[in-house]
Amino acid sequence: MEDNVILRVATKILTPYIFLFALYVQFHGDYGPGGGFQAGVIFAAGFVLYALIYGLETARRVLPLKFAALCGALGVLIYGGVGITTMMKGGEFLNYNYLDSHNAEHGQHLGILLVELGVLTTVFGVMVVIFYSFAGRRDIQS
Amino acid sequence: MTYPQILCLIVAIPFMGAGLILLAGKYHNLRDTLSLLVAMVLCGTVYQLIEPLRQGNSTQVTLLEVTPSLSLGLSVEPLGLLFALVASFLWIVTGLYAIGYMRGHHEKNQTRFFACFAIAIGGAMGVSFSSNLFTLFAFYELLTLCTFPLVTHHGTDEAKKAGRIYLGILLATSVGLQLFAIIWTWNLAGTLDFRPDGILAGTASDRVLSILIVLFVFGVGKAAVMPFHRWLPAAMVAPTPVSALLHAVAVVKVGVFTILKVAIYIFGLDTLAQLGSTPWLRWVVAATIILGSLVAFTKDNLKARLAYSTISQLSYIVLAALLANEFAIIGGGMHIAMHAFGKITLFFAAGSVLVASHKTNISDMKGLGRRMPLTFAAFFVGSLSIIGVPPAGGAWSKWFLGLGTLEAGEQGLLAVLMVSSLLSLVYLLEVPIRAFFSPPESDQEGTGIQEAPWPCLLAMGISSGMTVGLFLFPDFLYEMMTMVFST
Amino acid sequence: MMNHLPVLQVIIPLLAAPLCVIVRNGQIAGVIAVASSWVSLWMAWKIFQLVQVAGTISYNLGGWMAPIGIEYRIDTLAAFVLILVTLVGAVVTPYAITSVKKEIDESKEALFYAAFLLCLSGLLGIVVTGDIFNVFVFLEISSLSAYALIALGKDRRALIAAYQYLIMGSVGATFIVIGIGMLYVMTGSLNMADLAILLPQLPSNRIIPVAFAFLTIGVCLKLALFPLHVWLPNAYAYAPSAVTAFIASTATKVAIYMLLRICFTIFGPDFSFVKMQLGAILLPLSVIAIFSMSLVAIFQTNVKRMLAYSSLAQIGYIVLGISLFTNTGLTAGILHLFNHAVIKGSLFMALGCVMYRLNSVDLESMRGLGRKMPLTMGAFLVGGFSLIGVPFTAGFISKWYLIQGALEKGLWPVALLVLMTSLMAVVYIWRVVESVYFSEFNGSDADEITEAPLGLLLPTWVLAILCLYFGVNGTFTALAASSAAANLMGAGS
Amino acid sequence: MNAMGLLNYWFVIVLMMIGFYVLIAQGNLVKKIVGLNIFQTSVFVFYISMGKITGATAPILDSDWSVYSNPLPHVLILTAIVVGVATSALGLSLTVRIHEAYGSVEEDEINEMDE
Amino acid sequence: MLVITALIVVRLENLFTVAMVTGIYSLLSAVFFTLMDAVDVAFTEAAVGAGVSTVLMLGTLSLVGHQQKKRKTVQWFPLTIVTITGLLLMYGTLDIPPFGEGGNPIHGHVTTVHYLEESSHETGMPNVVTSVLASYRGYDTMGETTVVFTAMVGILLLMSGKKRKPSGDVEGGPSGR
Repeated sequence: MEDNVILRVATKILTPYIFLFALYVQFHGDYGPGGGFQAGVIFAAGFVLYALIYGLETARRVLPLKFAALCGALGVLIYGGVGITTMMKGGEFLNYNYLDSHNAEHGQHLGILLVELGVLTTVFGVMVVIFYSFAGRRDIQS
Repeated sequence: MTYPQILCLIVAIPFMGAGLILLAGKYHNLRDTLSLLVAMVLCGTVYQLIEPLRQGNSTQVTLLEVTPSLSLGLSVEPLGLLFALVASFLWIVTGLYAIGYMRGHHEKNQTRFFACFAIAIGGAMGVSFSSNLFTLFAFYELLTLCTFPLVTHHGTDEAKKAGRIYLGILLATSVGLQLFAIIWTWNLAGTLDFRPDGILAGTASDRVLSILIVLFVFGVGKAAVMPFHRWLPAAMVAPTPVSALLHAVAVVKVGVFTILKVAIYIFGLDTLAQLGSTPWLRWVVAATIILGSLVAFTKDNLKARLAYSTISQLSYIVLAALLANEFAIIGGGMHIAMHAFGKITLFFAAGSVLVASHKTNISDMKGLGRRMPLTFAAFFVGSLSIIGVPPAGGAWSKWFLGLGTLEAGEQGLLAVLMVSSLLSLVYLLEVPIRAFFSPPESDQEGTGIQEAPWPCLLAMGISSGMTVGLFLFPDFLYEMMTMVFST
Repeated sequence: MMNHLPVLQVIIPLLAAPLCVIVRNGQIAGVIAVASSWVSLWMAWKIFQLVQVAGTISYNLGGWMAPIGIEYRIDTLAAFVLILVTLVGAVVTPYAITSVKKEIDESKEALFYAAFLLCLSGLLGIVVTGDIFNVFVFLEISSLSAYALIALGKDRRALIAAYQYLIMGSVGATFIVIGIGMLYVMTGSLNMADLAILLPQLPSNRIIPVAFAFLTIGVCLKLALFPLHVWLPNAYAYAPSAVTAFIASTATKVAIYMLLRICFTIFGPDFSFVKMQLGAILLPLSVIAIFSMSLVAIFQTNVKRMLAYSSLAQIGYIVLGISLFTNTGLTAGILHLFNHAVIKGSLFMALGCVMYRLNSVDLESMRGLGRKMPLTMGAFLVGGFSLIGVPFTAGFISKWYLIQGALEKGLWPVALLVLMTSLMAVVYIWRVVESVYFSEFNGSDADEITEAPLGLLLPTWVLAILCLYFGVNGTFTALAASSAAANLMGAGS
Repeated sequence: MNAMGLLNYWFVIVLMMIGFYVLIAQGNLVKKIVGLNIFQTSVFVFYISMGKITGATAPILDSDWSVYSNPLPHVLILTAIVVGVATSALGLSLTVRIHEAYGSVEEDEINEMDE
Repeated sequence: MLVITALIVVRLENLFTVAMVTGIYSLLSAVFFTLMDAVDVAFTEAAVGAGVSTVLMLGTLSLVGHQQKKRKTVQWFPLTIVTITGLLLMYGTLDIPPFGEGGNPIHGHVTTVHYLEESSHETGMPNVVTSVLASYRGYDTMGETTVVFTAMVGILLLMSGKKRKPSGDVEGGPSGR
């Protein structure tokens, strides 16, 4: 379906909004439902849509498998990194209060934000990787 | 050199010897001389222990604490020392013999052979000086494992089959029954040390202890009490020096020695004598004595016949343990030595015949006596000792055993001893008689069979000499055995 | 930094994993893996010493007091198991560097190490945590990585094995989740210590026993207690050597640790053994396991499978010790948990060396190998004797305690059975020994087969020597085990 | 009310068991994974229903609400869902590999091939 | 409703439809979650259960073929196991705290109270779920992230690289059974 103009155009228009929505979910997580995980999934979904329409190759060019895998690893590192930082600052592992030396609440905010970011990165990366490896399998098989 | 150091050294020497032998593997002469030297050094060191013991000095060495409850310890007591002396001395002789035999017979992987041999002796030393049941058991198993390569030495399927029987029976009995008995003992007495008057006295009901002694008697498979005797004939596929030292002296004697130790130092003679199961257990053993002799009759293969004779002789000593009185124990202890010298002589002779004439069956030995007189003379002397008639040492041990049976009020058993002596008289003396007095078969007229290699002859000379010597001067043995009770 | 040890213990390998993925280079990843595993061994040792002096350590993650936050809680038992897991990890990772080159195509090496480290950290996480839901999370980390690792075996059957393991494992995990849910709904708490306080206060009801049942069944699936063992033999037989060595000696052990935690720490011995009569259920099961599995092992021709079945039997021994529900029995169980891990580790690693040269661990193809690979086979021999329980090997000591425990309870038939089955062990080990030492090499490429490379031999021998060491000087392990046992028994009363 | 609630729980249990059955009884490897999904999802339902308080609202603090349902089960389930999907993803990829190696995803056929 | 869909799944032979129905199943449960005030969960379930899983299923099916082999309808042994488990659960739930009551232990327990009352000023998060998820039980979430990562590593290990030929046992020899 890679030569279907309507779809291509539609995707072009849609994809940014999907990403936008994902970001909304990510940051609105503190107030309403949502958070890193859902956001990551949506992000991935958007990208997958793109890949479906423009073909795996194009998608691979935009975002190589290596990079996706890198995201997957990076997210965990971010998460752990926050923990290590709090430790360095003298708190327990993942004790966000220590992130902001003056105001514990800000620390919490910051911590949660970063952590959610980590989750987002990982989930996004992983989802894409999974998609690639399943979709990629087909061309190997045939 | 302090006393404990000597003790550790004794156990260490054979293992070091094994190492040296492996290193010297390539150079045969060096290797063989080494094994002889090690044997002499060992015997010498063991001899060092006699004096201190006479002064009643018997310290105990704890090598290491395995767990809070188990420890590896050594100590000297007369019985063990006696056994150690015999074994280490005969190692020299056998070493001498083995050199002649293995070369005359062109055996393969001799290095492995001599190394395992040394380790086996180490195991025997460990057993004889062990200060608690755990140590004894450990060395006992070591002995089992390191003799396996010796039994399967030829690597033929027959040898392997024999090896399986050997290992199977010995491990099955030791792990299945003996270890169980040991752990049970620990559970009852809270210790495994050998104490002069036993550790089990009054710890449990007569029934439990009765079961326990049964477990021990059958669990010590090396004592070859029927029905766990099959491994011994099986082991005869090994080269003759192995059969001679290990399966007439070291291994089997370790078995009976263990039983003696258990009887004296674990149960304590008084307790043992009172047990409900002892009387009928004596008869089980007596049955082995008779059956062993009877089976020996039926065997035409010389080594097999000797094997069964060994089985029956071993049960003499087990019986001694079970009679559980002073005379019997003295007899049993002496018999360890006497039978050792006698039987080893017989095996040497059998081996020499094999080397010189490649004959294994008695029926083929007609007239060989003329060609190899010394060999068969030695065989004759050995036989006398086994039968127990002067001027051979066996007479003394059997005498004390007899006294022991009467002391225990078991006239029936005395009869058993007599009968089996008669039987052995017949099945042993048949051999030299055939050899000397029956006409040689025609086919061997041409073939130039003559005496075995000189090391073999020398070895035979020494051992048969000793058998006679022990008849004339038994007082050392006697002294040792009486010490068992004085300490 | 010292007071952060509990969490670092888990975090360091856990964060090393993504690093491995990022560097994407086999060698570097290998180095990272080795380094982190050694560090965690060191930390485990430190923690052990700490626990010896300071008693149980607790660590509040995120600075939230338990039960509000998640708590790490390390007592003697945990510290002991930590040492075991990290020890095996620290030995196997260097081993993997060489063996992986042979068995896994190069592009995947880095990923392999990542998965390996994840598995390690997952197991560690299970051991240290004091929060029951956290157990589930880390259980999944270790399991998922284990599935993947097993599926890497060359033989295509490895895939099936991994799949089976995945299904069984997930069922187990889900059962555990259900159990946790029931505990939670009754108490509203997820913290083990808190649960231990709350549960006895509850009026007697029907839901807690059910929860107990689900938790135990779930765990028993993981530890492959007969009859829930079907996934194990194939998994061990077809996984890559290093993986088998690691998983065989740690995964099931940690599962057993979980069992202990559930029975003793959470529900308390009184509930589990007096009210639920767990002992009465486990005892026959373990006895059957010991006997039948040893029997099956005798008839295996693939040595790896043989050892897999023997593992099942050995697990039986451990559970047997636990089910005796006496100090001695428990000590025996924990002791054997440790010793058996070391033993099986050395055995499987030795087989790995054989695999490396022969591409097969079949009884036939190993004939006469004793001359070709003396050192490898020497290690195997040591491990084998230890498995049998020859004096002065680790196996002897744990069996000694086990039989003591059985006799204390007056269960002398059980004691006899243990001895009899160790004779069966003699049989199957001896089949290997005979074909290796007492029969001629019959392979075509007789001269190409040589001793395994040093990279494999050294780690193998480290464990082999430990087998002997803990057999000759069992005081350390024995004391640790007995104090841990005393802890557990004391937990309830 | 209680009967009603009990009924609710029992429905959940029925669901679980359906999933469980599919998981262990089906010979098709994909179907097994489906079963696993259903099994786990129903466990989630079980958790969530225990957190519900009638007349309460979602645990998002708000001035004009006082009663909130219990947030903790939600958190646990969030985690569990993720774990679940991770597992099934791995399971499915295994299935694909098995299909490549054996050309089938039916358990019995595969076992025959290895006999 | 859920039950029906679930049953459909069991009966169906065509795996594509199975996948679809499973998706529907997840959606339904998502709806259920919303009814139960678990909006986050509902959201996630919708995204993951209905979205990701279904896509995965379809992806797999397109690789392994979608017609399930016919076999005898009911296996008794699994059925018994399942029934026993189910009955066990039902037996247990007889004593479960009444559904939807505020007084149940889980609502009374210190943790819940703490979350609902302290969260706002301890973390400044109105959405308690998020605060618990990311802060109070942040470590669990880290574990969760790791699980996802693990899955990725596993899938890469399995799926990346060339397709290996269906190989018999490389080990050689009769290693079967």
